Amino acid sequence: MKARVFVTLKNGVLDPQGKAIGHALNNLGFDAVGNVRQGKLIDIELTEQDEAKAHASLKAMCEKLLANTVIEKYEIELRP
Amino acid sequence: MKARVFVTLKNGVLDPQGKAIGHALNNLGFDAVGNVRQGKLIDIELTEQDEAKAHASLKAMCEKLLANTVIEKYEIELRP
Amino acid sequence: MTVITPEIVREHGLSPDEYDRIKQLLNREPNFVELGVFSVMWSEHCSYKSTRAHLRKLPTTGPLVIQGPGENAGVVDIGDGDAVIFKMESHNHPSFIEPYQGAATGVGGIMRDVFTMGARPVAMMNALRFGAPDHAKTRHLVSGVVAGIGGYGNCMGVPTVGGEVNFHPSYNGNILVNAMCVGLARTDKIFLSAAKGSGNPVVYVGSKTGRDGIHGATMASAEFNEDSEEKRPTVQVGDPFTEKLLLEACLELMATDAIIAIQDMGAAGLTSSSAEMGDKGGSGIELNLDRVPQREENMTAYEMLLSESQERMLMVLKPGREPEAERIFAKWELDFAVIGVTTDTKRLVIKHKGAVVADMPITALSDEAPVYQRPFERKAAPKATQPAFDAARPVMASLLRLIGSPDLCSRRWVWEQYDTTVMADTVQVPGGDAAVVRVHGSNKALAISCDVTPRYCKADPFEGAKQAVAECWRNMTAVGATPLAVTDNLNFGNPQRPEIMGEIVGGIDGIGEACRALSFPVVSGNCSLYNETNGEPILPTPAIGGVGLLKDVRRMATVAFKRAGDALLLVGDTKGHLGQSIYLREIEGREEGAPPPVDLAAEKRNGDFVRGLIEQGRLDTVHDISDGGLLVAITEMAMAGSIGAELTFGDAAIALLFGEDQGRYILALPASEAARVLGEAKAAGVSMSSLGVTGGDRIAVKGAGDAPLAKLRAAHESWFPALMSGGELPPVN
Amino acid sequence: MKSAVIVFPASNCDRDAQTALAEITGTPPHMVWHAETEVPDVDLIVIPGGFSYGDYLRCGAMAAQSHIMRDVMKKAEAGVAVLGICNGFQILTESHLLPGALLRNADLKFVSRPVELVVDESQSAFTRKYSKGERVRFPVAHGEGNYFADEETLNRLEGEDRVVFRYAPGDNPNGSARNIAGILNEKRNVLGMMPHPERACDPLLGSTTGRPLFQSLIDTLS
Ligand SMILES: Nc1ncnc2c1ncn2[C@@H]1O[C@H](COP(=O)(O)OP(=O)(O)O)[C@@H](O)[C@H]1O
Ligand SMILES: [Mg+2]
Repeated sequence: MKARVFVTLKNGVLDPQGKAIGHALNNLGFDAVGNVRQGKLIDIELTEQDEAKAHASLKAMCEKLLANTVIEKYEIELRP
Repeated sequence: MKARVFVTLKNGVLDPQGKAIGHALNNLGFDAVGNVRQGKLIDIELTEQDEAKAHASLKAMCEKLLANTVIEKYEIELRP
Repeated sequence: MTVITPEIVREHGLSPDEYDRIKQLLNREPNFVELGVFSVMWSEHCSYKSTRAHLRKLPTTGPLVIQGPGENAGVVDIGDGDAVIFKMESHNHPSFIEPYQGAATGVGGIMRDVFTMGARPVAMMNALRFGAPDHAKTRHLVSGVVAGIGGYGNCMGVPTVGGEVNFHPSYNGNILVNAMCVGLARTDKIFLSAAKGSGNPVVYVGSKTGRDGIHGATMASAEFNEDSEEKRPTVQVGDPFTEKLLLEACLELMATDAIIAIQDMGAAGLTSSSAEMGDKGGSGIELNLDRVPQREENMTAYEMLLSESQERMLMVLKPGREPEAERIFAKWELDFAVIGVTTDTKRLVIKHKGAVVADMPITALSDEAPVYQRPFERKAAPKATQPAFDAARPVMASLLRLIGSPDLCSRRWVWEQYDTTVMADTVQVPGGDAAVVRVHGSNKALAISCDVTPRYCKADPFEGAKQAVAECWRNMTAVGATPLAVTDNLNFGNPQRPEIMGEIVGGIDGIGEACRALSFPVVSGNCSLYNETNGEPILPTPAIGGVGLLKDVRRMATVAFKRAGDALLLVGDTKGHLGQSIYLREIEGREEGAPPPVDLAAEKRNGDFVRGLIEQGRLDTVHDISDGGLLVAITEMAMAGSIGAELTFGDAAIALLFGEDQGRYILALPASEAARVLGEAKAAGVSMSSLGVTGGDRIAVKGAGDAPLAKLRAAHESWFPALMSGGELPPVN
Repeated sequence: MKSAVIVFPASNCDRDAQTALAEITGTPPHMVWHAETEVPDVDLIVIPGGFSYGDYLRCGAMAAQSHIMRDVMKKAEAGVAVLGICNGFQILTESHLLPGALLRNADLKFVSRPVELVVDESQSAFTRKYSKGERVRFPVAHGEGNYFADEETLNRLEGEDRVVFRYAPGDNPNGSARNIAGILNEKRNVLGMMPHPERACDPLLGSTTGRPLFQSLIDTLS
């Protein structure tokens, strides 16, 4: 089974990178671009076959390592 | 309109971060974890209303700035 | 089995003649794998086929030289059982294609060259050349290259302590990224690459092999054209984390006596490292590719042999020592695999999936590689007549323009992205004449500098190369160090063009002459040729990286003025040579004339005198005069110390203030001492004169007005940030 | 004073900390490999700077999960002094021994230069040899030193006098909230800071204003 984990900054946490990208896009003439936020995605291959178990295990990975929940939130997407 | 852009390393390009994350997850006891690859996600708010136009514009942003097409590939997801 | 057509041979960068030679050496047609191996081993990058005959003319020995060119890096004795090990290498083409990763892997590669010999890297330098500041790609390349150098070096925990940055349109399509690594080892713990003996295990350590940079070595030897940007997937990604582990693991194993030979896998990876080890050891090597740790599936023998995956090493161990070595690499979580054995056949034999896929005599790959006496034309040296200039231009306005110009402005934007002080031994950070790094736990220190003035080399390759060596020697001297030896990085265009070959030959001869005269032998180096885009070559750029020794780091000089009221003395003759000067280019808008000639005897006499004063503890403030001339040098000293200067010349002529005559230094020292020093100089036959006195908050030249330091500093510091933030740049002529 | 320096894969200021501690305390510190499970019995644990695990994923995230950090947490809880410098500070926030997080520098570039700091709190085991308001000069060298915490946490840190070092006004190299350069935990025995006091202990290297930090610890702990 494959999973994709999205880790993004919580609202209210400033994102200098996102800001810089937004700025650069505007400078390149992309005027329609408003707010930009950057996050991480992590693609994980799992030998686990059971969806529920995989989900629980991914949640534990996020809480323990993949996200810093002081500043980040996460979403898990299973791609069987 | 909102868009999410995924930027990931092309196949075959070494991903030191992904490797280290996979290793760390194994060390934490997540034995089911195999290959791990890390990428970026970029959330963009757009004033553009037309889907086709938004898509074309996002593609241009990726080619010009968001992805380093020497080593990275990208996917675009519109979230109207 | 791929049939080898002339087309395939050409794609491998081999000429029809070279291919015939391969058939002769093998007594048969090579197979595709063997062709790949020959193509990288016989590439310019690995074989030095255009330059080898000329490089032999360089002086490479000296009483302190332990190892000259031929190994991974040069080794020089610095006393007390310590040795300094250093080398410079280019990563030009990869950095143009992908600046961050290209520069990063360049840093990683040169560090491996140094620690593979048993040294702990203690300092990094970088010599960078970019295109015109307003060229569309320049800003992107500068930011990527600098971030890449920092990204790798900072993670390794090795301070990056200096370098050079130039801008010139000739580098628009061919930037230069030359990185130098300096390491320290004990003289009785130096590791070489000769795989001696037969029946010894050949061991692979480090990262897994992927399809990275296949044909990178061949690419580095081919001229750029419009579609080489298509060769993109050959880019390698650096992994400084793994390299740091590899460094620590190698040093840990080196503390034992298990290693017979060790060699990093650089350009052309497994192929060149095994061939070189076998060649130097006079032995054969047999490898079984099935045992190579692999990152990707279904890799062919061709791909594995030519892969340039980074952070890998090849070692030959004493038989039976594998478990001990494996334990160390396991501790550092690195791959470890016995992939072969040394033999007495002098052949490189490669097995894959149960079959022999390549079998070649090692000498055919190395000794028998072609050496060319390429035809060359050395153009006549330009006439040393003074170029025309407007003698009525206001001096201070010109000074302000120069001090804020692309080649003379502060490089702070660059070096603040490098960890300059990690390892807690950096005594002089960037901004001075030479970086100074203490030998840990002692009062000795190394002085390091990288120098070359490409516009001089273009006008006159011989004099320009001499000047590069002299300036490097002078920079070591200016901090009080005794120059020890140099490494070089010879960056030129296409050697198959006689005029470019003439620049190469002239450059090498110039380096040779200066190094001989200054007892400054060349102990390592690197050539990067084919730096051309669509037939436009770069300026000839033979970068010189020098290392010197301060016996007592407490007796050292820096450029900053330290006291108001010090007397300013000028060492060396000032004739006002404006040919090829920055003044001529930036103010008059012309690049013309001959470069300033270097009188090597005067250079040595003046330098030895200045160094003597520093060593005696009588002099702590020195700056050599280089780009921009006398007034620029004084201004740099004033800005560094936040103390101004008042200068009195008999005749404040533009040529005297901005000419770039060689062999000169400015000294600042208390007035009472100055009188004595003037007397001693006279007795020693060293030309010396008084310039004025330090003090105040401006640079004032009698008869030519003054300029406030604050204004000069603003100009000096603002150009680079303005370039990088995309702000308005001051006009360039 | 007995001390220990924790070494992670790709720590790189471990030797700098070792050198400063050996010289100033007169006793070489224990160098403790991350895979070990227990820190020896010491008065001070230093988590040095560097790029543990390559700074991959997030700076300090993987080191925070290591075996040895479990024991460091236990010892910190028991009152042993812990000093995290640079990457060490990141590891301490990632292990929640200190509040907040260190984000990418506001201008997105690695920054390496001397900075001027103001000692904002001298009533601590780490700073008693300084006086409040004193200016010191330490090098910084980091890409992610931009201190972030929510307003409530920041107010609390200030209210409890737990902000020990601040970047002098106008010399904030990374965009840190309220110019914060170093903070204490609630029990005041754990200090995390981005600047490098261990690189400011030798006159040859330009500044000795880091020495009083180690001398404060000697005074308090021996
Ligand atoms: N790429 C770089 N990285 C670090 N330091 C640099 C770099 N380029 C220039 N510098 C530093 O800026 C200062 C001025 O450089 P340069 O004008 O080339 O010196 P010099 O004329 O004495 O050779 C030197 O201290 C040098 O080390
Ligand atoms: Mg100089």
